[in-house]
Amino acid sequence: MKVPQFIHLLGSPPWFYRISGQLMPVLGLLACALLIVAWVWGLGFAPEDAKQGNSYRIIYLHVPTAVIALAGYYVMAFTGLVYLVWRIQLMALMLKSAALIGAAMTFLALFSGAVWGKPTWGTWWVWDARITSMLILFFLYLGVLGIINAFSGSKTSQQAGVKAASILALVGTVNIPIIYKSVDWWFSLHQPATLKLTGKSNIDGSMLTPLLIAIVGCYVFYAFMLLWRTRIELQSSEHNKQWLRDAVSKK
Amino acid sequence: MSITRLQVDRLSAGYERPLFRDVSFSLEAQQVAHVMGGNGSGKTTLLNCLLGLFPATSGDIYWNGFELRANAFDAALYLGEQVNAQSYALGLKNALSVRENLQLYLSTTANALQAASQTVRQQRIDQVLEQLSLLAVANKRCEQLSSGQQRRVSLSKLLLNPCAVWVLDEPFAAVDKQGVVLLEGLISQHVEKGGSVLFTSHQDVSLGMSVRTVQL
Amino acid sequence: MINAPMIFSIAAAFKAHVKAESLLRWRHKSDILQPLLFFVLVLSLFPIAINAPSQELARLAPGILWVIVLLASLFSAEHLFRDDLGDGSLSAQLLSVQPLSVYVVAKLSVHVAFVVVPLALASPIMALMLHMPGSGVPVLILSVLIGGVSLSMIAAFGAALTVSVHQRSMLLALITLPLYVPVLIFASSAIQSNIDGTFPTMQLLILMSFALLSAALLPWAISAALKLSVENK
Amino acid sequence: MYFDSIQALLHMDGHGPYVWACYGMGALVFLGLVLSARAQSKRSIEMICASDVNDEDVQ
Repeated sequence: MKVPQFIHLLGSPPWFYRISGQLMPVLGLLACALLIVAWVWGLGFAPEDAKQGNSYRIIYLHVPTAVIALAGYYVMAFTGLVYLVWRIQLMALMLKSAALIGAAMTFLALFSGAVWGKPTWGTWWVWDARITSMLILFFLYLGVLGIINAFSGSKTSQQAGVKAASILALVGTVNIPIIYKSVDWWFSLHQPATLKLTGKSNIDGSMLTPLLIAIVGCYVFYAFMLLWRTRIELQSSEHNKQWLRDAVSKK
Repeated sequence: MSITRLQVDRLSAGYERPLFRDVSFSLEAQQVAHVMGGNGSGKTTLLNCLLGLFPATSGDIYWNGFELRANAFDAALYLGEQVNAQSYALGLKNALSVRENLQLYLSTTANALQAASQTVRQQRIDQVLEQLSLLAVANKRCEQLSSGQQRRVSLSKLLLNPCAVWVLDEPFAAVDKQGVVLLEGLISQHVEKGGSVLFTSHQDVSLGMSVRTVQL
Repeated sequence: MINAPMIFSIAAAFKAHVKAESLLRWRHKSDILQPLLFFVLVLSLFPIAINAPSQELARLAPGILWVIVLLASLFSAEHLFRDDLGDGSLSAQLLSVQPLSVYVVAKLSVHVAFVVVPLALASPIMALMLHMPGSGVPVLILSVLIGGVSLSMIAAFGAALTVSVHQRSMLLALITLPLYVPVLIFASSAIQSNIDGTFPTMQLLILMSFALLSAALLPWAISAALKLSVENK
Repeated sequence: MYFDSIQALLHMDGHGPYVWACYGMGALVFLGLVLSARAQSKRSIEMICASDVNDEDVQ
């Protein structure tokens, strides 16, 4: 099969190492700046929500992490697909990284959702569609991590593990929409429309701007961490290669 | 002119450390190759690589001139991968009888008997069992047989499915003297008919014919 | 002899696999009873633990029954490919010209016949023990039969991924249970809806579509996972 | 600033503990990711310097 040009470049670890080394400082600083601006703005300067009061300020953590949790799953599945089709080692390393960061983001989305529920609904946990799907997404991430972890013997075994994790991630990709739709339908049967944490409420512009900044900031942070962790995986898997030694000693 | 059945170029494979490096050899029609090496030298891994069951680190494998593709041939037959000191994975189902095992084998591989009627296949199975003096235990379950008999049951697959290259892993282990003679006879018959044999063994084997040695 | 024409028939291979697999299952009859025994055991814990009036139990029954069906299908699938990996027959399947999915589908058809069907047949008795209204029983049987196909496929997928791993039980549950969720939802909803008086055409059709979807897509994923497991052995 | 004082910012009309707990956990996870990556990066660079170059099994 003909390999597209950019994927061909991704197949070259030295190229990735060089480019990611140049990108990382930019992304890191940008993420830092965006997140600090968004959260200081959201916590200290945005107005109070009329219905929910100040507890709504959790939105600036909850929504970006939830968005990244889902997007990160698709990133992971995509790297898995590319790995299965073109056998590019770098994609295997990226999949491992994406699984870990994605799981961390999903955990944050779950945690903030639960804590947000307490002042809003008076309970720590509500079985609504979004939060339940997020929990299942968390389990899917853990499954991928578990598989990678279980195949942690020789290099051959690790490669088999990443392939297994890729297959699981792809099967999960088909399942996520089905799971979300099923859970949504199921819980809407017997629950009256409750106050939704997030949704198409007429959110004020002064609240929206910091939210958008936070989402962009989280995306940049995700990209930064993904590159960084992939670099680390690359360093440990190719630790005896000359080009890597040259690259490290140059600094 | 001889036909090259199997060509191996600079094949390396292993786990953290390579088990073997840059192994090259070829196997032609009417040839027997003996893969030699001590315990843990990667004999079984080499066979697994050749058949596409284990990924090689580097190198090329060609079967009949075509690059290896896993899952794409019945040209080779594989026998008795060693699991530990005593047991071999012979590809037999313990709870099935000898005959049932062979019927399953016949139906799930490509062979000349696929289109034949039930009776013809049955006759062929009986014929092979007789040749290997297994007819008396044909209806016994494999778990009730001695390990030598089990080996012979797995050998009978070679006769049922006449493919060109036999790939045998440690065929002389756990076989009695009579079995060794039997196997030697089978191999020489196969070679006479134009077949090739690749086998592993940790000991010297004298087959009474020219054997090419591949040292690991 | 050596150059005799090679013929291969997928239908014959499928039939041979089904026959061999059924014989193997039949000769280990105690394994057939295991999921049923598990079903009864876990079920009897619920009334003891909940200690509620019978109408309360009846209300919970569809959910309880289906959770136990999930667990029973999970545990019965755990060893689905273990013997085949150990005795070398899985490698032999990989070396054959047949697509591995022929073997997978044959094996799973037998699994459905020997695990799902007995569970479905036993479920009315279990429903009785939980005082579930009789009107839910036909749909219960139907939902176990249809949903069981998806469950077997999903559990086999998990089993294929983890067959070469040592500590596999927890990992298998972690992989499999999240994927079970849609089946669980529509199955218990179907029973509930029939008890409430409307025949759950929609739910049963959705369960059917899950069964078809998993039967169409998962054998491919299972085969790929099995190849990896052979490499990792 | 929207709030009159630091006290008010921390208290947030009674919602403070929830909001701050979330952001505390957020900071913990974000920093945890960064710090663990830094530690691992250091370790793997040490490993690169310590190990022998072996370009033979380049694929």
